[in-house]
Amino acid sequence: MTTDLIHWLLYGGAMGLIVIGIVGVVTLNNIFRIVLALAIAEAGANLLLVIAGYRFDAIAPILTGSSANQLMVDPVPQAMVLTSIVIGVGIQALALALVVKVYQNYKTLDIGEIHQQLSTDIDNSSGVISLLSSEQPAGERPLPEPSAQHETAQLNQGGDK
Amino acid sequence: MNQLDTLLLISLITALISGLGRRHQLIGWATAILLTVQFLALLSISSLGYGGTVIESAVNLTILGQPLSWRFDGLSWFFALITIGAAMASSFFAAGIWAKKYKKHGGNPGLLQFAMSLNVFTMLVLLASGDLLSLFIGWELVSWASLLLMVLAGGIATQWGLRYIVYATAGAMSILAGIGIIYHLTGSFAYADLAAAASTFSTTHVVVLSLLFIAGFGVKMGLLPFHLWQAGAYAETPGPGSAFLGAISSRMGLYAMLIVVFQLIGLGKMIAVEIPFTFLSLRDLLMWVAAFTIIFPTYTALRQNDARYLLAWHGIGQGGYMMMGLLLLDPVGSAGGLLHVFNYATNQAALFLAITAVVYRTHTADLNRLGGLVNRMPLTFLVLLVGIIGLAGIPPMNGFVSKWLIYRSLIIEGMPLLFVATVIGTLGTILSVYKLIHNTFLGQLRLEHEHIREVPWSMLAPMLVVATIIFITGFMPGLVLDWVASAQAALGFTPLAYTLGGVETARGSLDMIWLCGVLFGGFGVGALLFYGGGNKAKRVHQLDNYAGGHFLTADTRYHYSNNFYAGLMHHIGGWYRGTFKWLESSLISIVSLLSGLTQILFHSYHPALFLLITATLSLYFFIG
Amino acid sequence: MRNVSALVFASGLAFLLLVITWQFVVGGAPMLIGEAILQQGADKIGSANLVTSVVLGYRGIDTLGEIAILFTASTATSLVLSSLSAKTSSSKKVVIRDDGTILASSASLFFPLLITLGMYIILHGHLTPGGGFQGGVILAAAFFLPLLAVPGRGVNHSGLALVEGFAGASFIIIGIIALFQGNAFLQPFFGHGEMGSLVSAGTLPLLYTAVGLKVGAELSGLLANLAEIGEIVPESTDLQASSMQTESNGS
Amino acid sequence: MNNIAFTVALPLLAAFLLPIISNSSKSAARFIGPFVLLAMLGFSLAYFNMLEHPVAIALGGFRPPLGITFHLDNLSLLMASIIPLIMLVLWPYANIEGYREESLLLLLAGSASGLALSGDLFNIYVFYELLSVASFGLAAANRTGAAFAATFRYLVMSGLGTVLALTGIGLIYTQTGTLNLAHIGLLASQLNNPAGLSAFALIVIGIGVKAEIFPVNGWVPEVYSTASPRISALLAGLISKLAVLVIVRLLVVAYQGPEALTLLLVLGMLGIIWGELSAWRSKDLKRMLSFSSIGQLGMVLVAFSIPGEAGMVAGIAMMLHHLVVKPGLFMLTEHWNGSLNKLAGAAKSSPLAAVLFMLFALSLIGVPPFPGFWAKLLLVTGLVEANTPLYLTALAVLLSATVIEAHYLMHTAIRMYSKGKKKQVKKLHQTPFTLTIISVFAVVLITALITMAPLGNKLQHIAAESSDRALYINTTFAARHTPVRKQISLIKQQSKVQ
Repeated sequence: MTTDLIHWLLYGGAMGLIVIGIVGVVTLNNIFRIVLALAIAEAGANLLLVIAGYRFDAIAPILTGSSANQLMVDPVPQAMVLTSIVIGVGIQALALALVVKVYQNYKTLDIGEIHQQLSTDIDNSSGVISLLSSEQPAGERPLPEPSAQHETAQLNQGGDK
Repeated sequence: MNQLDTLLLISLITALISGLGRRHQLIGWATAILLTVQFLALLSISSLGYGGTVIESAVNLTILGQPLSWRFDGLSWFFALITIGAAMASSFFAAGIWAKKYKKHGGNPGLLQFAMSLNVFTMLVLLASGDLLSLFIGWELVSWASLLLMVLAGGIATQWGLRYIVYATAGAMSILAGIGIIYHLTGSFAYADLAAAASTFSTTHVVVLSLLFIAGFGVKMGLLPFHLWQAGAYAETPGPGSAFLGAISSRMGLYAMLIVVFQLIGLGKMIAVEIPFTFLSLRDLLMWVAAFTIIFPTYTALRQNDARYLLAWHGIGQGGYMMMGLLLLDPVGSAGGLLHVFNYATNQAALFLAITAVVYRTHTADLNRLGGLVNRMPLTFLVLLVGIIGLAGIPPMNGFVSKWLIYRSLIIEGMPLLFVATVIGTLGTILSVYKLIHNTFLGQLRLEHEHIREVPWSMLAPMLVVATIIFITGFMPGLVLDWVASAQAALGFTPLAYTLGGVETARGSLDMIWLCGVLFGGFGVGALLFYGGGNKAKRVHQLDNYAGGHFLTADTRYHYSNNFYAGLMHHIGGWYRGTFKWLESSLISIVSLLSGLTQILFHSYHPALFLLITATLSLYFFIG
Repeated sequence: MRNVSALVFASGLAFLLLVITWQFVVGGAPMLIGEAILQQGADKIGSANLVTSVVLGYRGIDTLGEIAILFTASTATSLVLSSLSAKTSSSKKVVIRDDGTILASSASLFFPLLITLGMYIILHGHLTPGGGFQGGVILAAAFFLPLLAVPGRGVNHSGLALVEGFAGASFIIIGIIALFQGNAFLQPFFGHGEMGSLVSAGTLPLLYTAVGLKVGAELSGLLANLAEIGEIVPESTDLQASSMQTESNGS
Repeated sequence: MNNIAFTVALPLLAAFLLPIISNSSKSAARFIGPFVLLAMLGFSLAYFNMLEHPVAIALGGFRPPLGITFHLDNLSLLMASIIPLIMLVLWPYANIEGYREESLLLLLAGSASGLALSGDLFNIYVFYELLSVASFGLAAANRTGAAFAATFRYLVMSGLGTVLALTGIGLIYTQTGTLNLAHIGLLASQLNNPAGLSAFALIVIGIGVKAEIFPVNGWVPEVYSTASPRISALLAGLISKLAVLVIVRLLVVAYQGPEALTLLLVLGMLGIIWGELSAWRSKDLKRMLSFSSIGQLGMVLVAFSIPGEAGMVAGIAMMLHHLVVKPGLFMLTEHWNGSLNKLAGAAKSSPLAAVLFMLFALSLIGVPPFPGFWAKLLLVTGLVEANTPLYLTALAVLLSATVIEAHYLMHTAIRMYSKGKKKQVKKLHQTPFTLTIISVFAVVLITALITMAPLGNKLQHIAAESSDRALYINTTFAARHTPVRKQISLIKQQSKVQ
């Protein structure tokens, strides 16, 4: 019973954190909150790793005089989690720097507005009116107008204009 | 290094030289002469045209474990002869005075010559292919080389070229799928393995493979639902290029289809394949496709007011005759189909060159703005006349022979409905070529054409040579039937029993020498009567006319050419052409709609949602 | 719509993930390599803290990658932020706000304590829980504290760069020295020493020192970079400049 | 001395020291990057030549399942040699503003070779993260508002992806208790259950963010349109392939069952459809190329989903082909950019670039005899050989997509060659080497075309080697540089390699 409860708590907690993080990223509009949601999801994944190395009634894997023959938990996931936390810190720092710059440029933290302005920027820089407008696309149909045939006839056959 | 390798090497060198020297003034002549050398090299293996054995190329490659080989047989030789011949005529035509004027108006004659010689080389590679893989490589090379020829005029031509390449790629992919399936079934790309394994294929495989290959190769032939690209793409090419493309380019589709579908998979099997809910077999279906390919494009040609488009639409229709003849599978019909390849190539080359000559002088191909040129350009008129007689299949020109063989075979095989269909097609041909010659050369001369002259000899000579060939091979079809018979033998058909003047079978014979003798005898008698019986003719100036008591000046239009056949077209209508256009544009609309949806997806500002959905669905896929 | 579908799919995902994990037994993971390391880790490396043997020994290259990530993040952050600091440096108000004497003096009081604690944790990483990362973070905190207390005070970036450069380089160089001794890259050398003593476990303490300094310098740099942004209310001149830049670069 | 570790250590070392060096001498700092890349190239090529059969190298000198191993076979060494090569070609020699971009590029190179060589799941994750962070920095290096916003969105997607991948790794570790790929391969039977397959799915989707797998590739058009062409070339050409390589390794060692392949096949198929259709609809060159890149990676994925050696050889061929062609095409956008409508007359203003565009486009479509054709042929035969309805559907999708691809690429080419107003084509501020760089890719393509026969044999050899699961496992467990050879009693399962 207790094992079941612990099981649910641990695995449910880890998976819950991951899912909460993902839902946060999907549903939140504020980009700062999105960064936080990402951190929550990372925490969930880290928790899953730690659980993987857990065993009951075991001590930390540090050899001291008294711990000679005692059961120890798995040191590998601990090392992995250490690494992944540090990685997470680096990514979050970069994300925050980007949040700051995005805010300075677009004066908003709303992901929807940012996306709109970004699309406009890209469209402007490439000289396209809008991605979803009805302007001639790359694979537009090459149906020549019948009326144009006669005009070009002279050019192609080497005739005078 | 045998003669085949020599031929291919010369062809490659021709392409390279004309490519590298395409800015040089004399490159036109150099290309033409090199093409002549190719022609001679081809003649050195002319034993193939007279029942000789297959020549294997010494070049063999193995790439990714797949051997590639090349070889030439009677069929390849027959097609190669037409290819190089057409290229020679076009190249000589384009090399001289024509090039100067073309260049003056911003064209690049060197590029045109390069494109033609490249096309010749790629076509020879295709014709020489010795396994399915080299066939596909050759096929794609031909496709892309002809794109170069089609788009080099710029302007509207590039749009037609683009349309062509989309159709061609679709065809090529269909072929690739077919080749892939064959590879799966036989474990190799070799012809021999396919031929050996073909008898074990299940009906489903035969049907799927045949449809894939016929659709793929049919695109280049302009078989019915896939024909929309062809007329414009051929017509908008600079004149000599049109002549070359019209003469031979789409026949490459026929060649490949003959090799794969007729020879290797075996068309005989298709007779056995019944189409559900109909009385038709798969072959009957194809024959009806061929019949409609004859009729619809021919009547579309009738509507054209641009001489080049009119001819190009005919090119599609005439392909139907060849297909029809070969689908008959008997010696007479298949000989008719193959012979028509040769005959049609000569006719189309002559016609396109003649029209180009007219455009050279008048600067227009618009049939509503021409007329009465017969006195100004008599030799061009003669060439055009010979060409249209051939195209319409009227004696004594060569087109009659091949069409006669096809009609004869249709009757022998007991297919009256198809016979009627082809006759309807021929009727359309006659009407439309009459429109062509009437609107250009007959009737009233336009004021602005008052002072034009015959085209220079550098252009006339190739035209006249082609016209002579049309007449001679019409007079003595046995010359060509020699080659046709060995091509038939290479394909595995029973060769036709032929004579110099025609055919001699138990169920019908034709002797063109006799027929021509009667015909010219008749003409001679007529001439005797006319000139001997008091020639009352009086030469007047072409503009010296009056009607209803009123003198007519050149600016009064009494020559009926505008909207020719309006009444007829009113009855026929253009519904069929609209159908195919509608098909095409609805396909494109579907793609457009789908692509709009995909863009919306990429435009969504929450891509993370897709990640969530994908993760959930794929986990569900594994767990659920 | 988006939220509804997100919730639907997320609950589906949560359900599926729980279905997967339901078959796992807590505390019953196979631990194949973990068990092996527990058994022979002490003999092979000589570090009392087996996690440290994994971090620096068995998975040393992971740690190299990890400090490289921190370095990359810091470089990328300063690259991202540099346009701002370059532009506003002239117009920035160089007013050093003093947030109170108590804060300032306690910050300077804690500074040596934190440094000592950080170095202690770094140097005992192979013996006790802790190590380069934990100690490095404390070091960074020591340097960040004055920044919090007295915002606007500059940070010696070139000094930080020097530390992080050499610390990172020495980690790799220790690994390469092992190579030149005929061992594998990052293989511990120098002998095991007596387990439990400060000088033991071969090169591990050296590596951890390098990691500690690197992490400390890296995090200080990152925090300083973020702190130097100041108020993130966009200035109108800056906006115009950046939008002009957008146009000129983008087109 | 196993010096392959230098391909990772050297660039990282140089990147660490670059700020210090550039403080003292700017000119010295400029030479370090190319020099280090040359050294990396030397090390990997030296191994490439020596290699007769695959070897594994235990880093840190620990016996394989415990320590981290680098797996050296033809495939990983090929990638490890291509990385410095491409970086050398795309290195910003002329327009270096500061050391930071250079530093990030070196970090990218180091992590990329680590990713190519590593034989440890968590190590792969670490290098993948390093690669990601470096690519975020590079994507934002333009420092425009749009670049920041696009990079942020990229970062969030990528971050979510790595969370999923880490979850997947956690699930694998929970089940097998090991991280070494070869050891996982040994225990593959334990992973052939819903939990194991789910772990695979999570890793595929997570890593797939960088591999431009549908539908987690929403960042692609944005980042490629806002980053500089060199970076886009690098991301589309190199980085995406390395991410695919990770998936392939996992597939070979542990997931040879049909379910995992089906997932890849379906994702790849959707990627082809979506990518090519969007490219067909796009209106500017950069986005067209980005979408086409998505489609191409879909084809790569479809190729790898074919079971056995046939899939491997097709996949590697598609991968290498795209690796050469896409960077070349992206570099062209340094020449012309912007709306396709304004490309008219581009061929007149720079004829060589237009010819190169044609060359790349033809190879991309798969016109024989260009290398793209052979790759596509391998893919087609592989799909037909697999011969299930799903694979045949994929074949149909692939072939129809090629038609669409031909349409938009040729339409663009024809626009370039059509006559246009003179001032319409904007020539961008370009570095002097742009055309040279594009030509390098073209020369590689043409060389591949000429040497197709020996190249094909080599390719088949590589594929045979890298699709051999038992070989991979044996190689790893025979890793060199394991001075301590104690018996590890706990690893019982390894006695029999399946």
